[in-house]
Amino acid sequence: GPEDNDAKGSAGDSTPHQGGTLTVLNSNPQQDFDPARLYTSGGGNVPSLVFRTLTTRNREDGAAGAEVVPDLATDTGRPNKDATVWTYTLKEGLKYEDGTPITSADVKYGIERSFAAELSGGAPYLRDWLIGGADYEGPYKDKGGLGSIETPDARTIVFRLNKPEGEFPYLATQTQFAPVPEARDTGTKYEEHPVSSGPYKVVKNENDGERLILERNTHWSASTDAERKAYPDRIDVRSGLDPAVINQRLSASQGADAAAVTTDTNLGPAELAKVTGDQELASRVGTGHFGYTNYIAFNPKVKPFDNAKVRQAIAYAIDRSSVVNAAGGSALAEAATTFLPSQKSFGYTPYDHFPAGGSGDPAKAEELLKEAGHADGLTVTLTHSNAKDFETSPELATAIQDALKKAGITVELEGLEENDYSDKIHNAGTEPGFFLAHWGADWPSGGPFLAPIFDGRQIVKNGANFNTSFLNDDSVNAEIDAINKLTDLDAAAQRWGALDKEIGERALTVPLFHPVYKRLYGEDIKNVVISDWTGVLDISQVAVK
Amino acid sequence: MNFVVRRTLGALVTLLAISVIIYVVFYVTPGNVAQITCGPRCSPVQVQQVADQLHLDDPLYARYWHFLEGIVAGRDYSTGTAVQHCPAPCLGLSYQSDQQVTRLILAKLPVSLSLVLGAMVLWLVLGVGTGVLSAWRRGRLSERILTGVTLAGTATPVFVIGLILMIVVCGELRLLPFPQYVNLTEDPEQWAWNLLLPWLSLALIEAAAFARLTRASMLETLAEDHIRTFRAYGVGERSVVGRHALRGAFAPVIALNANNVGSAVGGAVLTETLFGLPGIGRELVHAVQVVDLPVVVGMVLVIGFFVVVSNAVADVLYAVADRRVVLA
Amino acid sequence: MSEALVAVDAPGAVSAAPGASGARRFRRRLRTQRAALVAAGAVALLILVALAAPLLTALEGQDPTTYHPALVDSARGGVPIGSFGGVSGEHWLGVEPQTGRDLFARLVYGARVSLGVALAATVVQMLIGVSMGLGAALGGQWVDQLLSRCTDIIIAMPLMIMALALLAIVPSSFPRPVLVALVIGLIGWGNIAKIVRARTLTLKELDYVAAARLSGWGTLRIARRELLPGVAAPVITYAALLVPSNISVEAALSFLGVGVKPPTPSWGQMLTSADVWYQAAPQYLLLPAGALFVTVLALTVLGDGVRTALDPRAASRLRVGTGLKRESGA
Amino acid sequence: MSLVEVTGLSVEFGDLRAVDDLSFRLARGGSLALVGESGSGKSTAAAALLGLHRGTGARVSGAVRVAGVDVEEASEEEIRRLRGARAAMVFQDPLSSLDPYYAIGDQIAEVYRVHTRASRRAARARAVEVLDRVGIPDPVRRSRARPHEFSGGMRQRALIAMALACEPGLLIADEPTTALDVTVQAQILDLLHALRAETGMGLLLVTHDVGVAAESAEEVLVMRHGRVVEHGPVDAVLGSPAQPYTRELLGAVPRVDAPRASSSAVSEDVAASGDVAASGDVAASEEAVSEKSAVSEEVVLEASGLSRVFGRGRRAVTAVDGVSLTVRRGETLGIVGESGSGKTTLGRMLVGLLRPTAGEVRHAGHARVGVDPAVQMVFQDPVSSLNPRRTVGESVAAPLRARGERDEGLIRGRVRELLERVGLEAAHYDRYPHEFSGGQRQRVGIARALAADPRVIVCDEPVSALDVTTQAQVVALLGELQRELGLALVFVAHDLAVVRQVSDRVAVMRDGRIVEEGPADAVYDRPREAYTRRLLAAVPALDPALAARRRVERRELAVT
Ligand SMILES: Nc1ncnc2c1ncn2[C@@H]1O[C@H](COP(=O)(O)OP(=O)(O)OP(=O)(O)O)[C@@H](O)[C@H]1O
Ligand SMILES: Nc1ncnc2c1ncn2[C@@H]1O[C@H](COP(=O)(O)OP(=O)(O)OP(=O)(O)O)[C@@H](O)[C@H]1O
Ligand SMILES: [Mg+2]
Ligand SMILES: [Mg+2]
Repeated sequence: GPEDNDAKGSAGDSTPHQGGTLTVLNSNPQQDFDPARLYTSGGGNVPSLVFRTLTTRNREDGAAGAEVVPDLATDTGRPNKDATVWTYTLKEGLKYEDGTPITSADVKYGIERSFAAELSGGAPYLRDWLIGGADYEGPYKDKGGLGSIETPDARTIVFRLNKPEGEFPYLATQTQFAPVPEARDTGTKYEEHPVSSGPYKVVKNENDGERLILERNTHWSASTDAERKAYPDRIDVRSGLDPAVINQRLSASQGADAAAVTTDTNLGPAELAKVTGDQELASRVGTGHFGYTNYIAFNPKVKPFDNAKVRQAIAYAIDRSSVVNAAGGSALAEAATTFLPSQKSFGYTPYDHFPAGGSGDPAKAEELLKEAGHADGLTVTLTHSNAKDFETSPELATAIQDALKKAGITVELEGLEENDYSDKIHNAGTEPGFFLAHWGADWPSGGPFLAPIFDGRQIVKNGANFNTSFLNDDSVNAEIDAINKLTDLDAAAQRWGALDKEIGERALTVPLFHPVYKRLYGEDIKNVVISDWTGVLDISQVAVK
Repeated sequence: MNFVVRRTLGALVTLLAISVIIYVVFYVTPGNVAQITCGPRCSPVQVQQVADQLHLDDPLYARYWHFLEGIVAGRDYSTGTAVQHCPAPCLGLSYQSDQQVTRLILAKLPVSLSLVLGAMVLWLVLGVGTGVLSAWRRGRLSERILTGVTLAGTATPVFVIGLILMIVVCGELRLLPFPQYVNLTEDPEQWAWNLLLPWLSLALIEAAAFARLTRASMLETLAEDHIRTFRAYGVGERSVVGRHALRGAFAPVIALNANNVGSAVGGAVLTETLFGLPGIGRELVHAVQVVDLPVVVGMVLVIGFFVVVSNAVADVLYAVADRRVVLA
Repeated sequence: MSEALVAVDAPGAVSAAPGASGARRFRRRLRTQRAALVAAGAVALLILVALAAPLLTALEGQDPTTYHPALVDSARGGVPIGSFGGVSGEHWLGVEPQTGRDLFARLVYGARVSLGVALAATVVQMLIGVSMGLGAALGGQWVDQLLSRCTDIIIAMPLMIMALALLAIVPSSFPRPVLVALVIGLIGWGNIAKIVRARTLTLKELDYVAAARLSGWGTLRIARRELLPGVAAPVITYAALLVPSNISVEAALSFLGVGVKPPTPSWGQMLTSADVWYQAAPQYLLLPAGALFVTVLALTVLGDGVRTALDPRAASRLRVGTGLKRESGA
Repeated sequence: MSLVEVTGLSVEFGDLRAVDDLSFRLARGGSLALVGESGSGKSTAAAALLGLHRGTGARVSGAVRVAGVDVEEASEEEIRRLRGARAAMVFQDPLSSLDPYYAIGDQIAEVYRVHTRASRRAARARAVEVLDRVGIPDPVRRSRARPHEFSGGMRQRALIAMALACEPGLLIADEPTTALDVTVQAQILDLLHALRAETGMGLLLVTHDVGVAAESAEEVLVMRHGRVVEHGPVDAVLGSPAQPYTRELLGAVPRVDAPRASSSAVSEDVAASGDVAASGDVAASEEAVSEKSAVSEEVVLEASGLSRVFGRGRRAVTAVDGVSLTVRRGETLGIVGESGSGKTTLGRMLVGLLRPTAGEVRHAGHARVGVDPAVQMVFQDPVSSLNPRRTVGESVAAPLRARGERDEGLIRGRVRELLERVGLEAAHYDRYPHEFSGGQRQRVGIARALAADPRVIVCDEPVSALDVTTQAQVVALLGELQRELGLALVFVAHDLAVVRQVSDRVAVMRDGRIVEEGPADAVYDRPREAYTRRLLAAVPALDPALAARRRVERRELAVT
């Protein structure tokens, strides 16, 4: 998804034990704690302690963690031949925090809720894929329910899709697939105390998710859940903290902070400079890779970016070492020449169509500009945001500005306030010609990475549009459809990689870097697991004793 | 009495004007509220549903009118499954969290009040103390140093002071815990310990102004005739400075203090953000970022209320404290 | 910042008018204050540095925007390579972390923006504040009510909201430093208006204003010729305190993204991005902080000097009787 | 041993020798008045007695012994014990000399406690006692009031009460009555007299008013430029002054009991003295006075039923209540009355600076609202009536510019002319007010009024802020101008003697009403109203014997 990032690490030492309190220090509050409203990758971190879903991500280190595994369901889903009908069977003995059994109707109801306007916020896939999803207004307005989800019995649930989707098991990891008992649904108030199906239940939710206290859900049974370890007895989530403060606290690791982790705060460049010089601290840094790319986007409808040569010239002129430094240095960013992230699950296929080397090739760029008829140089405007995120922020923009200057391109910067920025770049009518952008994976596959950006049928004229280059190429569209039919995910990954390489030749984007997550954790933290799915330390695996 | 009535009416007008300005300002502020509220990847249809639900397409005056109605009479809102009543001084529901703004404010107010009031005590003590000392020791080295230190406070933005204080005091010296808000009613001792650093960072910024004001008006008072009277009657220097000069310097300090509530709230925004204190200031910043109009209006009104009230109180106190004002 | 001056100046200075001003005497009194002179020198020097920024950087052979990726350690978050943050013959004060831009160049160019914006903003604040204050004090009851309410509103509105709103309304092609100065000026005049109003109300009761009216002068002329000079004293002194506070506000606006456009440096911007570098690259923080401190100190001391020089009573601390019957209060 | 022994006292402020080789003694129970014009060093000398110059940068030499303490040599502690306990000082300005924030009783109690270690309670009781002693009614309640709740006279009494608290042997009173009007002044002087008779304390009185000195002291010491001019028993010095300066000083004192035509004897004395400016003016005024017979019948200013109410509702104060008057061309109308009787309010309505609540003002027969350059005003306070930030030339030029005059040369020429006309120098154009003395500033004010070519000038206490010599000069100037220009004057003052000196007709105001009006001599010599008689009796007399008689009279009048 566009705004999604969570993070990860290496090894934990001695054997983990049950008990203790795990503290989570976060900057963003868990504001929408309603499963219908959450937009998570793989069920999220804190949410996945409370909400179990039909499938979930494999809780293992590295590449293995990018796999999808069963959760509430007995398997990852049984497709029909063309992958348009998916059937799941719930495990036996599943219970909510109050001891009542979890039924397939509850899963259906949970999904239906996510269609209600009151509970907006989730990913668009259900609406796009389920038959009738585009018009369904949710259970509050439409009591009839969504016909494309069937629950023939209390343990079986069947989804009927309007097109083949081999990656449906990935989608079923999202919190919308968590069961919600209709009788306990309180609409917009549900987030204050959602009914737990996971190992922990909410005992306190202060200030709209700013402080969450989770304690063991005694009705959860490890025998039905192979993924979550649930070592700590209690989890104390404190959010709304300044990132610098979080890192200070983790590095000091005093008192309760010794058993603390963060799921959303990276080490900043300045802190990294300090950490790398300190053995003890360095041993408490978890490194992870989330499928994420930061890039320059062009709108070919805007001059002079309609000219591929101009776009290529810019690609050649980019000084990736400056860009990487601006993003926090080589420890926090890996220079990228491919649009797809560099993990196997995405189908990573290396390519560098416009080799710029480490610090750019201004000569080649000038040559191309001359060919494009801009021998006397060129003045362009680069749109960026004023967010303090080292992604689309002024630091990156000025690095690019400086590099292009060497190729005779004068860059004027247009820095916009965050909302304004996201409004502008995602509106087909106002989209600028040349801007900074980023994209993150909803799940570790090429599908949700390439389709929203390059599928011509996903161009949205009157709403949020992510196909910012307005690419609508029949061959690309056809290949996307073909890959979606595959239920063999490895085979699909290979073809996504090939598609990425092919689209790359059009110079519609200039990939800049893939971020690396570096996150501190407290001294008492054990059993550190960081998967390539989330890139962050998995708190369902962590032990504090 | 007449004064009180006039002042109250004036304050009400001021607050109303502020709310209108905020409405208009947010009307022209870019940012598609429905899209932001709905989520980045909502379809146009969903976005429209959200817009309808929040009455975003109603004309501005209609929305403002409903807002006023809510304050006077309360409003009802649908939670989807039921109807929720938001009682009389209803400032609406947050677009983002669906919480009642009134409750949201009530939940966050203690934090901000703890912060600002505590810091106020500190900056008064620091500022007035420094001011008295430097007026007394005028021209000496100790005064120069004191002045330098307090000025360093004004010269440095609060986030810089706060962060460095925290790194040094909590991180390296480990003298204090990293601040996190503890309810006063739960554990007063922890409340104070945890707020000590935020208080200090906020107070350091304001203290300089008070030090300078106190010093100036102390010098002013020390030059006045009645000080001469007490000296000529053999009253000791301590009593002259501590009782008479300080008392005389007090009125402008009160006035400044009230006028500074506004800027202290500004400082509180940054302090709360830095120290992660769940107060009004930080919530307001967030609400502005996500264009959560009801929350913004509510909180700006609450802040405005405190500023207006404290200014009114300052006027009264100033007149009461400096009897000469009334007299002359 | 302080309303110090309302209070400090209001009761005394007016009645103690003997020798209150007179440019000559004022200058003489100012001259007797060594600290104020040093401060005035420092302020002049700062302004000179700001004006001569291109010259100074040319002398060093650097500019404030060029990246030097080779001068920072990419693996360690981009911390400058070398001692004291990369100080060398080429980079006199070292380089900025992450980008490797020259710190000396950024500091002197930053002076331009910070001082320029702060001074311009102060001028705007004074213009609006003085007009509003004079208007309120001299207009009828209704005008006073209206203008005083406006002042209340501007004081009660959180700065940030106004700043974001103004940013949003103005197209981004509008020259940024001007915009920032305007934004600060437009939201920061409340206290000046209050000071001027209070002061004018005091002054207008004085006999010399009555005398001017008897001469047949109109309100505008009286305001300009008789009242403004008297109001100017506290306003000028207050302005000396406003300049540093405006520099901080510019920093806060940079923090909100309303500041000057990158890559143009300002001290405020440097501070906001430098605070986290306090441990890894201290000079990055200390340079702008030090520059700001010197500026604030110089301006405050100068303001203090001006105030003392404007106060005729400063000359004798303990007066023993005076032949004049003093009109009580004011 | 004397109570006070001053030998060769000099006090220097930088280059200025404010007190120069001053010597005198004061016996226990004795009383001495230091007299002299403003700036002659009286207060400086008095302050030296309590060592108040310590630590202020003033250089003090010579020997001062007070109640056995060598003020120069004593330690801080000894000085502290002297101050207030054995020698107490009453300061000039009663409003600013008390701390506005504390109850008066507490302030007195504080001083008492400093010297006696009495309990808080006892000190409060003592405060009430002394307040009662100085004649504050209902002292228990009043002791809880703060200074602003007291009238000027009460505040002066409170200061005296503070001085009495520790029963000092010496009371130093620095201009104790300058800020007060005649009736209150008389009360204070009577009080000092009574206290001295009762407690036997010594009194050192500092004043520029010879009359006050004559009323209250046995000995007089005349000072000028910091030096002693003449020193001796009061009747000797005042009765037959040996020095010309003393004579000049006495001559400048306006006499309430002498009609204005007969002031020539005084003028001659002054003329004999060395002060050219003063003598010239006074002589001129005499001429003016004697030649003045040409009061025409042309009415230039007329008021009918003028009233002015300040405030609203219960707080309303009627400052002026149905006043009617007429002023003819070339005549001077004097208005007298106690402080707060509405004189200033009336004057401001006459010139149009204040809008009357009722009634109307007619200028030369036409009803007029608002200001009119033809009716000008000279203000009481020469300090606040000139803008300290503008040159006096500019201030004087204001009416010319207002009239639309653009030609700088013409303006400058006319202003120089005016400055010279009022006895200043043309070169003073570019000076600032603070570079002038009080008298000179008042002349600037007059020049400014003249610049508008007025028919009438309302003078609101134009001389009450000035010392006697300067006062005489200004009064003379006004008379001369009136004669030359045919001006009508309205002369407002609380000093009955001055008013008598200048006025053709006199109106007596009380509580906003005119209680008596008539030709000056008639009103002064045959007052019809008891109120007028009381005012007249309060005027200090130059003759100590007469003063004693007046004191008795006053007591009788007060009873009626
Ligand atoms: N603290 C001081 N510093 C400098 N000069 C002073 C100071 N106090 C008084 N003087 C000067 O010393 C001279 C004598 O002043 P002083 O106050 O004793 O006069 P005075 O006779 O009491 O006059 P007045 O009647 O106006 O009170 C004056 O010229 C005055 O300006
Ligand atoms: N602006 C005002 N507001 C309210 N009351 C006022 C105002 N001006 C004067 N007064 C009151 O009106 C009365 C008359 O005042 P006014 O100044 O005319 O007296 P005055 O005779 O000139 O006294 P003084 O001799 O003290 O100058 C007083 O009681 C005074 O307190
Ligand atoms: Mg004196
Ligand atoms: Mg008067």
